[in-house]
Amino acid sequence: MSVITYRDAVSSVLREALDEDERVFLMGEDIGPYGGAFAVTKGFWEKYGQRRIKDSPLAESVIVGAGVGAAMAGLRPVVELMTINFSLLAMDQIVNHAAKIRYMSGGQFSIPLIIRTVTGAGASVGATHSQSFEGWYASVPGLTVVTPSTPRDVIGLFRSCRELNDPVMFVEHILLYGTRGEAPDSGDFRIPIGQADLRRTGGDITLCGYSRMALVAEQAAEILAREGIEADVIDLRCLRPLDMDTVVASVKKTHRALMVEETTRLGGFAGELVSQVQEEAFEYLDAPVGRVAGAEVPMPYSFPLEQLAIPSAESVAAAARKLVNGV
Amino acid sequence: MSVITYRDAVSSVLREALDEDERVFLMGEDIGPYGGAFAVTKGFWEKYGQRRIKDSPLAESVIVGAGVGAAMAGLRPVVELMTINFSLLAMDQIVNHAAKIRYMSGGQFSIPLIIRTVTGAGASVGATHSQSFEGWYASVPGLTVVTPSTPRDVIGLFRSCRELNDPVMFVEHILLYGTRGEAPDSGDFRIPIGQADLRRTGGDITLCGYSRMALVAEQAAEILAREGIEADVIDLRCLRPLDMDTVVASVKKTHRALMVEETTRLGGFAGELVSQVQEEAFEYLDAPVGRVAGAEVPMPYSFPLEQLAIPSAESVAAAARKLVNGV
Amino acid sequence: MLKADVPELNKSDLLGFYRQMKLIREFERESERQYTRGNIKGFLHVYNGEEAIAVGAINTLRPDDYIVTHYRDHGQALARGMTSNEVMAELMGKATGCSKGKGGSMHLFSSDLNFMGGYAIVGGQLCIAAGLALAVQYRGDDQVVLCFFGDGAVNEGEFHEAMNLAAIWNLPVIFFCEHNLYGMGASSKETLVMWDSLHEMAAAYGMSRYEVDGNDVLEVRTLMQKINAEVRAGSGPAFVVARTYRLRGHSVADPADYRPQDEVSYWAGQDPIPRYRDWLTDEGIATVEDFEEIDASVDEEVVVAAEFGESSPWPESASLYDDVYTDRPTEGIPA
Amino acid sequence: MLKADVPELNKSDLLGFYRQMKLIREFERESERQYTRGNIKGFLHVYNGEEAIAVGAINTLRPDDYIVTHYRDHGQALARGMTSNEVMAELMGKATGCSKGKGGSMHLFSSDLNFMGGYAIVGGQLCIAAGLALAVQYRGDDQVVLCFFGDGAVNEGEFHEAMNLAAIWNLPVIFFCEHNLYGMGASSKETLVMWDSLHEMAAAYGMSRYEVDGNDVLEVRTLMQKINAEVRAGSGPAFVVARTYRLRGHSVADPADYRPQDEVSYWAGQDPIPRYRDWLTDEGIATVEDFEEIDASVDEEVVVAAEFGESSPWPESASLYDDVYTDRPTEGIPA
Ligand SMILES: Cc1ncc(C[n+]2csc(CCOP(=O)(O)OP(=O)(O)O)c2C)c(N)n1
Ligand SMILES: Cc1ncc(C[n+]2csc(CCOP(=O)(O)OP(=O)(O)O)c2C)c(N)n1
Ligand SMILES: [Mg+2]
Ligand SMILES: [Mg+2]
Repeated sequence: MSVITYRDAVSSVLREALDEDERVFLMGEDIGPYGGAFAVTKGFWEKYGQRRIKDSPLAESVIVGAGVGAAMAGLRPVVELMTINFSLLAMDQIVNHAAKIRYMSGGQFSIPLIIRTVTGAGASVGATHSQSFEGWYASVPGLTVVTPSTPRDVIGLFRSCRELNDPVMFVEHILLYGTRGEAPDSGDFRIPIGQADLRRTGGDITLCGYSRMALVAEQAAEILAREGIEADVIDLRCLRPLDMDTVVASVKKTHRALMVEETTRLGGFAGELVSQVQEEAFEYLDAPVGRVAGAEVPMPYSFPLEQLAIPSAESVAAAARKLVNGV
Repeated sequence: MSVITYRDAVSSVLREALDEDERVFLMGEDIGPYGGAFAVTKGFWEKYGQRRIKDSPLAESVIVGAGVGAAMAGLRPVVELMTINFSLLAMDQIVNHAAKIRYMSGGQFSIPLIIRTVTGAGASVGATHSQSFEGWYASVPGLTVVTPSTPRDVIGLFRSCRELNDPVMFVEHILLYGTRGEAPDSGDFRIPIGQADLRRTGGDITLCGYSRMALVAEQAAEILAREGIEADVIDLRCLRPLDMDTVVASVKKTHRALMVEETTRLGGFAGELVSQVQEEAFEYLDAPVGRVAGAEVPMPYSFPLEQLAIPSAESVAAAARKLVNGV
Repeated sequence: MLKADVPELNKSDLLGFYRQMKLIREFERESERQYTRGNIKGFLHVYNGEEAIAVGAINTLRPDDYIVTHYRDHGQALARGMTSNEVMAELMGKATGCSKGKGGSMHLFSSDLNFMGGYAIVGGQLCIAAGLALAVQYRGDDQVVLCFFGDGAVNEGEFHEAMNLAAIWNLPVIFFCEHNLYGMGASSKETLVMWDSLHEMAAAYGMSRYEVDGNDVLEVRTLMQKINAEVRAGSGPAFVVARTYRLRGHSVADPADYRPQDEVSYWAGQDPIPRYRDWLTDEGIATVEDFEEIDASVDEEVVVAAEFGESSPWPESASLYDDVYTDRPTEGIPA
Repeated sequence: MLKADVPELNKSDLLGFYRQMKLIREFERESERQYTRGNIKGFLHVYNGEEAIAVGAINTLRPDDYIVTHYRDHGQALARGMTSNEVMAELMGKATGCSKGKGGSMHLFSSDLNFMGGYAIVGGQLCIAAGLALAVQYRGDDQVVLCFFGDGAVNEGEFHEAMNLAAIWNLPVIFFCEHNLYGMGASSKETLVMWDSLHEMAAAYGMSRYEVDGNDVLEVRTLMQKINAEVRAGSGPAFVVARTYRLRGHSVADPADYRPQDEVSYWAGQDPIPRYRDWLTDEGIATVEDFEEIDASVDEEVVVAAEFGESSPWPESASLYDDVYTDRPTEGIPA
């Protein structure tokens, strides 16, 4: 096992895909000579050339739409939407085209397209650049939505995504690129799509999140442990398909659950998690399933306000404490 | 009280707005000589002329974006997106512009813009034309989302929306235009934004929905009543702001709740409703809060398949029965 | 045009075009009848008046070329060789339809024919067409992609994005605009400054551009042969605007009373089917008997298709959940 | 251009332009310093090299005209008359910022100045500009709307939709493209076929179109005076392309090493500030002492602004929830 950054993990699986499969090409804004907005494809253009590293115009709809078309014709494009905020401009191609063509054609055409994009807040880039729309995509039948939180998960999940024949939203987190973690040595290493990760065990409460919030939940669990509260921490890793079995099993043990989500609360994806937990583990619950989510506002630019608007290890720990102690 | 159609109700409040307020103009695709895709603006163009009835090009982003700009300059545009499906092409203008400009400008600019659009399935128009995205919009701070189910509600809610100074998604339902109901006589009649409607009372279970599903829930309540099960039926009427007080009060009485939603289940808006009910009425619940939602597929065109994919009075009644009887 | 201008075409070819156009027209008449009877639901957008485009253009393609189009897609599907049966069954939502009843009128697909779909979001298919062309170029193949859309679609942002991408990357795609003067109820005169020289909009992308009489099947065909050859040889994309007219409303629910009567009459006189029939007669290529024979066989085919559709089974209930994903069953619970 | 070509401008006007350009330059230098010190966060897109555009164009407007622009907006804000203090404080996220610290560098707003905002979604503001112009037209007023954007934005679908709407409805809006040859790391030569005659893309909308040397403040000014007058008089929209160059990277985090050295050197020689200073000197309008005096006052203003920003308070925590809605408090619970 070697220790690498999340950024390196993404780069490495992209290189692997390019090396292993001639049908794979990359397409997106500034992925060429610029090396990608988050430096993920640094050096790719020089190594693989224009044919395989397609530096596209600033035009999100056709980036995704052309990916859909190329996939229908048998290629396996990996397209990049610079951030998930800009995916709104490609939403029609994602939701009305990529996700539905297989069904509408009665199964005649598959769309083996991976859309990589970057979610998340906390980078002080203001309201239009700090959103987390992956929950919306997770509600679209036909899509697969993957949200890795560690270099290891990036590698294991991306490899599994490449084996799918349907459109995937592969959602990286803006604040995770610089984080480090162990990388699997084996080229065979895979993480099955739709399998949550129990990252820590404890009997008092289940903390559940995904992407960066899984790490925040872990940090919260450390705080709580110092106070004698032991938490199960679950990283969902995929939002669609969604592995609630792992979550429900945990809650049946802990009798309490807290869902942690970065986006705003009302209508967020955490509602789904709460619903399923209380549907499947109703009799086991000693307290209502809790939610910690972003403040109900557009993201402010100002640093101290932004910090207030994003769940932190402290705010998660506080909510968990309340659920466990009932105060 | 006179009995009018839902379509007439929409037409009448639009006419009222045009007559009462010179700052109001309408803009949208085919709202002019064609009279609107759902005949809501029939005769408007002839009566009010091109200046106030702006038949726009087929270009959703600029329809909304121009509405935002005109609103910033002090007008009160009412724009139409022919259906909510096409709103995906205007999503950036709705979510990143209309909803955020007030906040990002530190409160300097308000956007008094009403976006009328049409949601819903059941018209046999296939996967790309049968969606219900209002739950997504309801998760965006800065927006107000209103979903009337009767002519009376159309009138009372639209008038209230006109008194707001912020962007509103006014979401009509494709299958409701031909339905009839009583219209209030008074021009002063208003329904406050963010007030749910308890449409029927009964002590055994709370059925909660919005738009057409509120009517389906009512029909289900009639079926259940014949079997001796009495239901509270609540029409949310607005998704943001969301009146959960009415729902929670009902559940504290009935001890059981079923949320009915037309869109697909995973990640739908019903999860929010379930979450809040169990947060606020945990001790009162005799059973997990249930959900009935659309089948987890793109909408099929074929009529019998489509019928299977949409909640019906029967499927709602069946789910309610199960919650009440425990089988 | 004279027969001598198309020396490569023999009588059977020429009558073949007539038959296809006539088939499309009668198929649409039948589909309107079936709609009225409630056997076809939802939206139905018929192709009456525009047949010369599909027939003229599509017959110039190779089987391995790609086609994408919009929701007004019956004509293109039939011209490409889908059977009346499978198209009619799809319109009726039957299991025997070309998309198993899942797509409906607006979403006809055939992987066998590289008919990559009818699309109901105006403008969306232009992006997909660019992607198909990208795949051809990526592989070093020489197919062309033929992408149909309406004058209304030219208003959409995706038109611009797709045209621009195809232009800068020199993709082998032909953007074919069926310029029937209306997008639903909106006259293009009100929505596009360049409505009367629409092909010139492609100058903004430095793209080859052409205008053609869309009601003349041989004109369309001749132009498309030239363009196909160029695009196949690597000339990059082309933009073609065919002037035509919808003889019916936007959908069968639309009485189309927003159109001036003189315009409607003018175009009725331009109906591509009588025009071509007259030409075939004037050039001495076909006789009344030829037409009678073809018309009878078309009528029969359409009747058979309607019967096939009506007698075909509905998709099985369980099929609701099929084909959401290739690799796994769908999640979730029935409604 | 000679002094005689701008007879209406006196020395104080001409030196005013110099001061504004110089202020923008020094303001940006200071903002880079503050970024390095961590006092400014997120993205910072400086305007170095493009000052002649904002100064030349904005000074031709009336106070009641409207301006919208993109995220590279400090120069336009200062040229419009926002104070260095309120802009710097906004960059630092302070309560005294022009958007109360809520917007940040990319989202400067001033309702007093009809500065309708900097927008960070590339292309989005073109649609808003069309709407502002629609309001002007609707009211029968004679303001103009000046909308800035980059060459990168021309790739977006919204460019097309907004241009088309403005053209068919004859809206009083000037679409002003700051053509600095790059959209982030992408050379426009690779993304737009017409990169070298970009203004000609407006022909597709039948729109008036102009190209101008964006590094010559008086050229920009002269052209804009003419265009403003026409647009104000009802000529309909116009498209202006100003050729210019970013002297720094896309944002201050970008070393911009993807640009050829000769290109960078060429444009360094075109720096609008020395060019204008030389012109003022050559025409005998200003002396070294004049410049020294102005430069010193600019330096002082920028230092004051930095101090103002640093010493200003953060927004109060409770203000997190302000200004989401006009008419009601926000819903929801803190994170
Ligand atoms: C994005 C989008 N907006 C609106 C519609 C509704 N609509 C369907 S067809 C149509 C008109 C399209 O006109 P055109 O492209 O000229 O094709 P034609 O119908 O004339 O063949 C409209 C507005 C849609 N399907 N998709
Ligand atoms: C819709 C969208 N896509 C991508 C981005 C990321 N991005 C920000 S600025 C930019 C380049 C814009 O270039 P241009 O319009 O030429 O303006 P310039 O920076 O040169 O002034 C990109 C790609 C964005 N902000 N919005
Ligand atoms: Mg048309
Ligand atoms: Mg640029």
